[in-house]
Amino acid sequence: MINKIIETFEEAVADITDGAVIMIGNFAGPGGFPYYLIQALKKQGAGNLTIVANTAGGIKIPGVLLDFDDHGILFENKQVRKVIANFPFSLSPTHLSPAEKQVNAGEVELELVPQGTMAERIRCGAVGVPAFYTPTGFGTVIADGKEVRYFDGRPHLLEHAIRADYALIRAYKSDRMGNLVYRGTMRQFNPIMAMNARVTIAEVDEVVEIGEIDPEVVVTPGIFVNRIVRIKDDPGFPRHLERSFWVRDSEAI
Amino acid sequence: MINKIIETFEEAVADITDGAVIMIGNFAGPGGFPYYLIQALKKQGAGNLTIVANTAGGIKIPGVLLDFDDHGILFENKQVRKVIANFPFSLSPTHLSPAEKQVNAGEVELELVPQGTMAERIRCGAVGVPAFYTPTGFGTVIADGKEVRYFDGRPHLLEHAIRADYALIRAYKSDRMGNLVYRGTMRQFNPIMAMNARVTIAEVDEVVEIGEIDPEVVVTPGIFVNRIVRIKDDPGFPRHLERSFWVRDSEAI
Amino acid sequence: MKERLPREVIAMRIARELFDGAVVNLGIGIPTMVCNFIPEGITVIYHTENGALGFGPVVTAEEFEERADIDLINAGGQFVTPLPGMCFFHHADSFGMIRGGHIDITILGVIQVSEEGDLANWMTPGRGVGNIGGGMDLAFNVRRVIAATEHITKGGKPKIVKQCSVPLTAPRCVDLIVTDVAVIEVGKEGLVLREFAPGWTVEEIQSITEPKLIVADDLKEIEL
Amino acid sequence: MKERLPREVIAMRIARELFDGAVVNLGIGIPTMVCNFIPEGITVIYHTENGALGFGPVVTAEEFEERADIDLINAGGQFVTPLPGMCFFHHADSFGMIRGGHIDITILGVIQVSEEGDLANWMTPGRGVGNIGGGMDLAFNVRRVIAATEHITKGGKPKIVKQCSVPLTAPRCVDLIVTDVAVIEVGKEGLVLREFAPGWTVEEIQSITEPKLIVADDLKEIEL
Repeated sequence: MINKIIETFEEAVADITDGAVIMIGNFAGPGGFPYYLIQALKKQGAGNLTIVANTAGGIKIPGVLLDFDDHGILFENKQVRKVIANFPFSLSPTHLSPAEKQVNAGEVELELVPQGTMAERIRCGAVGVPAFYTPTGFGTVIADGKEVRYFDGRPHLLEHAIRADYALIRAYKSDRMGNLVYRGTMRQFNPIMAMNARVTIAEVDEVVEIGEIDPEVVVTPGIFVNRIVRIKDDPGFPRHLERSFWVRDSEAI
Repeated sequence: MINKIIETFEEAVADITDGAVIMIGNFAGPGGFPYYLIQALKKQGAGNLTIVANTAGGIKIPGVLLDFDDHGILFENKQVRKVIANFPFSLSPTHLSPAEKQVNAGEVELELVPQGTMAERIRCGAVGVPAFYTPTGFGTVIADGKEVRYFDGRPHLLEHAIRADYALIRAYKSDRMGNLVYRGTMRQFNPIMAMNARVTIAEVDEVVEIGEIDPEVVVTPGIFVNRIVRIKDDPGFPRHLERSFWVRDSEAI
Repeated sequence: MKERLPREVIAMRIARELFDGAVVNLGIGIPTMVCNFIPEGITVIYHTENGALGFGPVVTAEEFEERADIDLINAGGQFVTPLPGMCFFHHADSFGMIRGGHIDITILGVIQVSEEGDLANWMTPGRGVGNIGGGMDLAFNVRRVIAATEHITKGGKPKIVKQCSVPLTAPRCVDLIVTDVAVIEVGKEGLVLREFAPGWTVEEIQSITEPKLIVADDLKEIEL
Repeated sequence: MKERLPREVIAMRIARELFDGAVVNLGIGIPTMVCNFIPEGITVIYHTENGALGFGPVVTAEEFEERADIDLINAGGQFVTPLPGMCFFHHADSFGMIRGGHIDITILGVIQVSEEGDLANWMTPGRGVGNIGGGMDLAFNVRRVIAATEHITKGGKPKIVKQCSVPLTAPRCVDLIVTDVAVIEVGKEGLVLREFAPGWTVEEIQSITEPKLIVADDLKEIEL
């Protein structure tokens, strides 16, 4: 019987070794972010990590973004060697993130990537395409050192797939086979990271029986997911799980 | 108000011109195939077409595949100049399709493509990636004339995006904005063709009110769809629309 | 110097560029305000990088307790509201829409914009670092790029320049520049001054604009 | 010559290669039969190119009227049945699974298979045309490729050859060959004869196999 449910977050991340490449579902706040898995990874202590995520974590902008412990804690804890991100810096020059300080000090290597190129590099890594051409970045700093090729008279850059050892992702519901559904904008990078990594570990709100998820609605097929941990304690972010985003009547707004 | 519903199939295909590149949702039978749009395109008569589809149509294997009028009728009607397909020939050497006869006679050009490469070329055309590398085909006839490049010591071929003027697709339900859901294996090439074409025309079983489709369930966002026509007459293929494929209880099988 | 238009009025003017059924991606800052000024009877479909189309207005401070949900946010991290007809998708599909040319209009903020439509809006001058985010993909690939900006910097320097002195977001991408004193089209021959803020003369606008402006035959006061 | 195993027994032997949780894609012909012989207690997840995972058995002739539905078919166009835990996706995602190495095992039919594991199974000899379909993607990209075939052609010629004389599906892709007289592993040094059908000697098998077979130290009779 296929059963990918793991009891504890600690167990789920126990085998992550020093030097691993880790993708983290992350976008502008705690939505779709694997909060408890990151806490567990900090506690577990693996070092010399390469992190692939939208931000480099720890971006605190009082009054704009919710202040919570994201993957910035891995930088604080000196577990990171390199970060591949598109939005690595705080918007405020007076609230530098741990990552920014470490990048400035030369302690952490930063690979800065346009967001869409990052998404496609992750997808390509997932689907066996080692490299592709994209128009984005020609004539900017992003083009430095990259092969340029013209298609239909337009310049394009050659971009390479990224592959991860682990993806730490966040979803809404799972069954024991690992079929995942998300909720609203929780998806962001999570489904493509799940497809990419050698080992995908998902943190979910609910574990349901096989067959409880409509097959038309599955976003991440279970074959991409290796371990599932259910969240036991609500970390207290603004959410209304009792309410779906499905608005049937336009007058209801 | 956005309203993409068109009353008749004739109207929906009226502006297709000679020489157009047309993608058609198609896979091993009538499931997910835009039956009425193809009938309308035959009647409309545009010629010199390039067809992009899984098969070249008209593959009749008595007792194995359902015998029905697919896009083979466009070949019969001499409307096709070129076909890009991965499964263009009948399995039976005694039941040649119209396309096979025309390819053999040099009347129609055939571009034979591995199925996965075809799917990715269609997706790339949809998402602004002009070309990508794939391992599939190196050391076979598919590699003839193609650029070879090694990534991680493994040879890959450069493959180019395909772009279409029109996609004739099949879906299950639509709202007037063109948000589409499918049913079972009806999806096949339909969602990626919908994303690709300059003009996407969908043939659907049901048109529902805005808001009747759960936002988590939409497979093809409405922005990819230009015209929707509802099927009025059931063409009589085996289907059980009253029954979903959602099996909740494993004992029910 | 004459009075300059408030940021809301820049947004109001840009809203007039939208059309029924337009698929629009709004950058952070002035662009976000545009959605408050959509003309009656027009349906605009908003796209956000993090994977939603067709969502509704930002949750207001009063609604926060009741409606804010971390699982429904826009690219700026703001809580937004659901609408009938919306849908969700992942990041590769989201940027597939952008790169594939399926977004009609994007409205982006500006650090500098050049005579040829080069846009620089990501590298914070002085700090030496910056976030590229999704702006580069938008600037390169969206059919129509509208730059929303104050005409000059807080220090009084032109933001519309002959050549950008800070790292580019994308070369030759901007189609229209809407500022607090003018509406300028990026044409093949150069920048065309199309509209001016009430009370401003061509000479006054030219004096705070580095490249030479071409004056449109039908130059007029900004209409809202 | 001795009796050769029926096609069902080839399928039965291949079924033993599957493991709990294996993600498997079955080609048309003998491969399709494999699903009828999965050992008790093992869950195999079937993948079909046209966008489904985890579906159930083919609809039988008796069930046709009641269950056949054109919206639930496998890659061979056969009507299949739903199972709890299955899911659907589009063709690019489907072949993303294949190309990305997410399918554990594929079982493919054979026209010829070479000493080095080259597979030819698409171009019909004599007819000069053929359907590539999804077979090339499977042969190139699936982790473990099992070739299911009669040992010789109807005309009595070896199908296991030194070099394929018909166009390849993929070079050096086959890991295991299961025929009606033998189980042969494609090893680094060449083809290793691991198992033989009841009554067959090594010499007899070699006599209908073009390349020289290496005999495994633990050579044994096929177990089912």
